Amino acid sequence: MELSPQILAGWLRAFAADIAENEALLTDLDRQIGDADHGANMVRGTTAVAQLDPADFADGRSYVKKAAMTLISTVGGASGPLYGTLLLRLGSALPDDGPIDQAGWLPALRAGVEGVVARGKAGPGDKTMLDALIPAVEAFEAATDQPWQAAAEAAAAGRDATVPMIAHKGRASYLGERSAGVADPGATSSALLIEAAARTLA
Amino acid sequence: MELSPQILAGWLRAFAADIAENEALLTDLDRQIGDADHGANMVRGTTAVAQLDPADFADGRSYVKKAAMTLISTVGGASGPLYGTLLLRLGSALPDDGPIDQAGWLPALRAGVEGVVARGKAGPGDKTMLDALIPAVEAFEAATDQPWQAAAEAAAAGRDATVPMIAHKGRASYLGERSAGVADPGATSSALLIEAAARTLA
Amino acid sequence: MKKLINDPGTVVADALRGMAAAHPGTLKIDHANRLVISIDAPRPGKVAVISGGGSGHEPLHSGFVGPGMLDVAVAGEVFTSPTPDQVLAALQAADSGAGALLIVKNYTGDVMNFEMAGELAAAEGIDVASVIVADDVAVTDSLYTAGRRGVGGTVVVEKVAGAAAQAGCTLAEVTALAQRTADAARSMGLALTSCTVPAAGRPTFDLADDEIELGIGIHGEPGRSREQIAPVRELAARLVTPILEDLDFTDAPVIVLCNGMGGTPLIELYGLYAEVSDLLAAQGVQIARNLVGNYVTSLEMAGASVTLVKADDEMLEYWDAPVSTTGLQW
Amino acid sequence: MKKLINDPGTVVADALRGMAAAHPGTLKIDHANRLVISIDAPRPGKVAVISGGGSGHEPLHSGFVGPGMLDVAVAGEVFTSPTPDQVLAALQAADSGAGALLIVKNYTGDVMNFEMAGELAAAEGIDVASVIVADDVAVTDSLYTAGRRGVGGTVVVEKVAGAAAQAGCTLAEVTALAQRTADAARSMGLALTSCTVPAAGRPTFDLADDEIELGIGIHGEPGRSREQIAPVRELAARLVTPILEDLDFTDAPVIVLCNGMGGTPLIELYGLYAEVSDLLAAQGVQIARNLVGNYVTSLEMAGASVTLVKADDEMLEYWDAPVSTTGLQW
Ligand SMILES: Nc1ncnc2c1ncn2[C@@H]1O[C@H](COP(=O)(O)OP(=O)(O)O)[C@@H](O)[C@H]1O
Ligand SMILES: Nc1ncnc2c1ncn2[C@@H]1O[C@H](COP(=O)(O)OP(=O)(O)O)[C@@H](O)[C@H]1O
Ligand SMILES: [Mg+2]
Ligand SMILES: [Mg+2]
Ligand SMILES: [Mg+2]
Ligand SMILES: [Mg+2]
Repeated sequence: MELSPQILAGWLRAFAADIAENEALLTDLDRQIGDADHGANMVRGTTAVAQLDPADFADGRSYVKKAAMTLISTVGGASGPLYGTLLLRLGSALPDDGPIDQAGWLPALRAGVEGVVARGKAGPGDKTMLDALIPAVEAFEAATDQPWQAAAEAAAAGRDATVPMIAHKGRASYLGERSAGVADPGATSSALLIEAAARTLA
Repeated sequence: MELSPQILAGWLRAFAADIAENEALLTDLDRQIGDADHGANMVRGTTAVAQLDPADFADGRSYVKKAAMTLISTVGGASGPLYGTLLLRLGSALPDDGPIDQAGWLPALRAGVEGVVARGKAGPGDKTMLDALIPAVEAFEAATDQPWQAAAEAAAAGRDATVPMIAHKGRASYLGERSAGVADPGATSSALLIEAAARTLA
Repeated sequence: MKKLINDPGTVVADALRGMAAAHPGTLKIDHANRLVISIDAPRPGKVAVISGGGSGHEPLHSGFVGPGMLDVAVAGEVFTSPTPDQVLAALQAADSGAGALLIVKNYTGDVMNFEMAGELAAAEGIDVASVIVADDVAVTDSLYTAGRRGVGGTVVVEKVAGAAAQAGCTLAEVTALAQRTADAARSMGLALTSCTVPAAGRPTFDLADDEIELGIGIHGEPGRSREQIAPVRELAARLVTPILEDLDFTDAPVIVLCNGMGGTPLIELYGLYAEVSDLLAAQGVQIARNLVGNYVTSLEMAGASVTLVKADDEMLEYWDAPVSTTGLQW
Repeated sequence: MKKLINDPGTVVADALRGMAAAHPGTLKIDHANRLVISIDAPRPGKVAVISGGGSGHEPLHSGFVGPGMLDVAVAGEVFTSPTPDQVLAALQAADSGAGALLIVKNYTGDVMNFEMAGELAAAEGIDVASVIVADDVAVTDSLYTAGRRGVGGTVVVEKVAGAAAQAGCTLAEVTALAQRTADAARSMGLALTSCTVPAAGRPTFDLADDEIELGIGIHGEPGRSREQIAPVRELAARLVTPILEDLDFTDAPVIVLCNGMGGTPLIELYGLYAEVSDLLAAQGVQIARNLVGNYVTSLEMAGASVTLVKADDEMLEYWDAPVSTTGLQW
């Protein structure tokens, strides 16, 4: 696949559409174990990103970097810096231009997820977006065929695996044991991000 | 009947007991067309009156005057000054002592009710306690037999007649036409006062 | 009913204990008579300014006791006028010989109890005047009714009268100014939810999830009409319009109070004020001063009221004068 | 959901319009960046004190902007940390070259967004320090969690730091004092009812008619446990005891904040304070200063929190220093 602002905008606009469709779900998950704003936060940010015109960008990298800055400056909360850092690092690790394959994507995905770890200081099992993102990258790397599809399935499974978890980071951690029983809102939105990639980048 | 502090205390203590029993009703009526405090107000006042020891008083008059002052200094709201004035004027118009009959009671009752009119500037049909008290005095006067019984029946009928009325005085007047459909709380407590008299003074 | 109380019967006494504990340096509390007294009262030569009424409207009146405003606030039971002997005790505590002004909200009970107290005090040789505040345009004014309720305008009357007394005005002067201020005040309120009187244990009225009560009183007395909730832009107009229809506010500087009923957060009150000030500007009303916050409340009721006072130079001067109370300071 | 709003999406912008209309003489509003700026900022030579966070906690932070407290408050969406560029704009608006202190409540989002802004500002040559307030004892503190939330103690940190900056202290001095104050603060809260986030449209949690949530957060995050409602005397003990277990407050003067969550009337807050002050006296805690009212709220939530700050002479001196904001004045 050719790496272009248009292709990448296709991904993030699909993500924005999925977020809009799932706003109520994301808010309701956050209402149960957080502060009921994850839906509104993500809609605000992804709507702004979807309004970026890919034609304004010279290459995929600069488009993704602008998308990241847009998230950082519109989302707020915990998810703004985290999704922003994810895309910022991912964009920086993308090749300049030209065709991209599984081997080309892998370091970019890894850099993005490592950025989330560095920014938020959470790890696997803390009941955060990382519980969708880390398995997604691992599945992407391990896949012999259709790596995006494998990543999307792993992200969804990772999201579901957050249900019984007790949160250690973010607002849900204040609940202690009462945080179990509900999927993490950020893991749920992250699974949407990878699923949108599987539909648009595969 | 002999006019004594004991006899009069019998009346007002019976009234206090009836008020206590009907506190929730009085509050609920006032909740619907006022500010939900008539029950608490009347309980506070009549409880204090019931604690007066009739043995401390030289005559019926001074007992009633003290009961009036007790109501004035414990009830507050509209009902405090009105019930206080009622008893103050009634007490002042009682004969010094000795036996009392229908003819003896009539000017006292009339003075009391006129005191309420003077203090509150309401009249018949304004949906206030006067709609129980005025018919009670008229029936008392007109009765050829058992005047207290006649007064009690008239007070109860007067109370019931307040249901369809539109209030012109007191807090219920703010409701305008929406004040119709509920008995006036003050008329309801006043009917209890006259009914207690019929049981204790007849 | 869920409240932070010990018992419905001790709500007022407990709050006064709290005030005593919180403000020992500035307030004296007479627990027996339920008076909140300024530490410097009585002040020789100064007219005493006294107000009071049922409790449940805090900071009114106890939060307005202090230099530049009230000398004493008299606390009745929740939503119940205090008794004459409480008010008499307040007059005795505050009078320095220069006389006392009673600021009374226009409710049958308050008017009668304060009136009786005034008669008792006069008999003791205290020079007593009183001003009745009746600013609620939700209520039709008529000789044949109890008249309009006293609501938000009371704060402005208390501030202006208190400052005039502080400045050394005579009882006649303070009274005339307070009366002029009361006459120039108009208010209108609405409720989103009912309050619950502790002794009643249940909400005074029920509103559906999409209903508001327009023209609500500060004791949860129902208002003019029950309506559908609407954007605050429209609700602001429902409050402002009847006020402007009642009195011309375009020919003088105006003091505006955007007041919360107790359960509405400040973020919404500022949102309401944004609409109110836009509406007033569009109608040619010049806002000279404003106050946004909870000043005359109705327990935990959600809702708000708007008060306009048509001011003159003297009112503005006394409005601006320093005040040092727990509820208002500048 | 019934609120005095135009639209869930415009709540913060509408409130800022209202603040602009209400306080033109004392506050500047940057609507694009959602900043509430003191009219006198930046002041040459003065350290800038800046705070901010999600909206819905008013008067925190916007109500504490003015001489003697904050130079700028940064308003996020309801319950959502502001973004780094908002905070950067605040730093640019307030820095006079003397540097700026960011006072940040300890929530993952706030910490990250303010941190990013600090990095951006440092790159522009602005001297930035920050202090994290984490005073909520309801949350177990641990290296492996997000740590304690910042709640009521924030008011005291903002007051003390603001006064120190006003007095001419350097950034290092203001920061050290603010950090010491934050370290000395402990809080605990409870809710009787939930708040409703406008964008969510329904209550964050449901409580039965006889239940309270103990250890509630100011965003409606659930607390330690759900319990039966009890007399305020007992509830006061449930708030005070975990605070005293966490830190010894018997060996220094203490600043006490008895704070309403937004929907609880003042009459109840004073009733709570009566019990709190009795309990503290019985435990040998000496209350040097107190504040009773709505300071750090959670929209219309009914409930209250208690904050204790173990003070030293410097903290008390700066606590007592004059302050002139819409939410605190003396
Ligand atoms: N330290 C962290 N590391 C990774 N993800 C985190 C961290 N803290 C929170 N999150 C994610 O952010 C989500 C919440 O985002 P959001 O509700 O938008 O922000 P906030 O918690 O500030 O209200 C959580 O569900 C979680 O997935
Ligand atoms: N002007 C008046 N004249 C006679 N009775 C009145 C008047 N105003 C009010 N009342 C009576 O007082 C009753 C209300 O008493 P209460 O609830 O105790 O006082 P408040 O109205 O001050 O809350 C009314 O039901 C009515 O009967
Ligand atoms: Mg959230
Ligand atoms: Mg009543
Ligand atoms: Mg009453
Ligand atoms: Mg949030």
